[in-house]
Amino acid sequence: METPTFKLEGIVKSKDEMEDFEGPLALILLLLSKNKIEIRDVQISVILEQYLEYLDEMKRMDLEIASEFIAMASHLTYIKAKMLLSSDEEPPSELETLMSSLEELRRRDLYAGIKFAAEYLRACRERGIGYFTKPPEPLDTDRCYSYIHPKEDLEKAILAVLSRGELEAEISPEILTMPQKIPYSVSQKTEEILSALRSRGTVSIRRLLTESQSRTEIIATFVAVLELCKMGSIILVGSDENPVVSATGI
Amino acid sequence: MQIKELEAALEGILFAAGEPVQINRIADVLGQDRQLISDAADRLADTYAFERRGIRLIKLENSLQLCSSPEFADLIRRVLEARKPPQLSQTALEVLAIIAYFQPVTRAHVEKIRGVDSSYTVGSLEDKGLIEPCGRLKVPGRPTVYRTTPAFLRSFGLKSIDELPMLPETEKSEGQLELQDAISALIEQEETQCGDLLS
Amino acid sequence: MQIKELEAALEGILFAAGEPVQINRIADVLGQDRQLISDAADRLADTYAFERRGIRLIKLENSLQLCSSPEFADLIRRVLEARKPPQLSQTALEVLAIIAYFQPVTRAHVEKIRGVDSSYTVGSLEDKGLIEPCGRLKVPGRPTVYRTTPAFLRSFGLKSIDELPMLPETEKSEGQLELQDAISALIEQEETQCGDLLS
Repeated sequence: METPTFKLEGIVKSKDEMEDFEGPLALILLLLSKNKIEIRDVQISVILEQYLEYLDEMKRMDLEIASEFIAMASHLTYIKAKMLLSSDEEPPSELETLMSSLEELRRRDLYAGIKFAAEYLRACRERGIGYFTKPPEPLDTDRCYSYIHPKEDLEKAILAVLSRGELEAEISPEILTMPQKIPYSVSQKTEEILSALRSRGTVSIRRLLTESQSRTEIIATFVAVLELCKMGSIILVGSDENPVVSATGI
Repeated sequence: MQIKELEAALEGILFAAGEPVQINRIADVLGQDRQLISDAADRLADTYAFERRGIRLIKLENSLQLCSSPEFADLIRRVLEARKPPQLSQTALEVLAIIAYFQPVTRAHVEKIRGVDSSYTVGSLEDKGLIEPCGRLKVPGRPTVYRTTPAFLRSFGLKSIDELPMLPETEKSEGQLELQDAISALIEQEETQCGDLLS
Repeated sequence: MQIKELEAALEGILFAAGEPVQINRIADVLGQDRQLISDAADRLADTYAFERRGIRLIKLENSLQLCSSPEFADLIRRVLEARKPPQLSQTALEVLAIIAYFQPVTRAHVEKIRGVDSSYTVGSLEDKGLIEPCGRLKVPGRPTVYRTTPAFLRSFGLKSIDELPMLPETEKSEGQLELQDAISALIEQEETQCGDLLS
């Protein structure tokens, strides 16, 4: 069935949905029953020809395919016949009317019950939403990840992120890569200077400053040097042009 | 195995599993009676709740699972950088209710009760892990049938599907009874007429 | 927060994480002193060990982790033999997807897109060998940029990053997102309305 003559676009939503159907007849039947296509748009003769060709191609008549086909074709013929005959619009009998309204009433009552149950579930959800489960413990100590995901999981995840619609209006690469504020604490710098001294012995102040990446960091470095001098943890040596800090051994 | 040790083993097993574990499976491995395991689980669950601990033991049909206590949900969410799951829509709750009550059930059945196409919602509930396909009906078209998952029970705080309230008995509602009577009367009348004609 | 409640919160957090969690992180979220958390962890660890429970609390440098008690290792293995390896959480999957699609990226980028702090998750993905640092950006602060690893490709059955499922055009993200939301909303609305009309 490479070239069906009926149009399915916009009726079938996804490829997955198509997979529920084996062959075009089952699909047509379903669409007809949902009133999504009109029976008069379906040319039975064309479908039959195509389907027979398809069966021929299979050379050997598979009994299961054939019986299913016959079941579907007969149903389709029934629907089409009913449509052709009903042009004379014989009014439904009183019994038929009563039966169908009973069925509709049953459906409506059932649906009302379901709506009530949905409310109940909503309340349950409030309770259950707080439970967190934990991932299973890995069997071995190797922490490398070994679960095999279908790659669609990634697509789903990124769509979940994107569809939350909480993205800021514009994300320019600059904003993304440039941290807005870099807080350098003096105590952090003090530690860094001391550890530099531990590994290198002496360090020139020029070097400490040029290693700093921003104005705030330079200021923090400078204050840290002053603090350390005051505490007696370091001493300044070297020339005025090139002062060098050296650890006092504390 | 002593009672205390049994509870500890149960705790260790459920902790390591993370996921729901069948009571039968635990009973087999521990070489103990199923009822004994079930009782130990009940005691453990009571202890957690009574001592207001950070974890809870929940029963899901025939399985057991450890989870965190709901009181700490917000804190945990903040530590784990997780987002609060979005509220389920009215549509989603209705479809979920139909599947929960009538499982295993096809999408067509759901649509018949709701009277509208529900494929989008069924798909999204499946994505959320609240329902799962469990085979296909042996009728032309071989439609998929769905059921609810253990994650559904857990995220609605239910122990079992039986905890859902009974659907109201509509068979004997006034409207339905009236219609049924009318139909019976009509059938009788027709039969009598046929009988008259034949006799 | 009372001492008992603090211990319970700690238990809940460590349980849900399953992985090591930094003490600092917990202290920040609970708004408590680091030492207080550390002490609570010690008490909790003692309780577990003293009562010969099925779980243990271990301290690793600056982190805490719950794990199952080693005495039950054999039982646990037997119960869980046939199970699958653990799976990534939704949060982890989201962060991983962002890194996979936009690599190389900084943590700041990930956080910008998700709108929540994600440092813990980035760290745990790195621990699992799914992402790796690949240099630093030449901007102030020199933030680390991350990319996915060969182990990532293996876990998702990809031969190369080019095989990632195509994203709907991200260029016009804003408009597109609005549109996507509108469409989803419309579909739900239609389903609901149709339902209302019929009922």
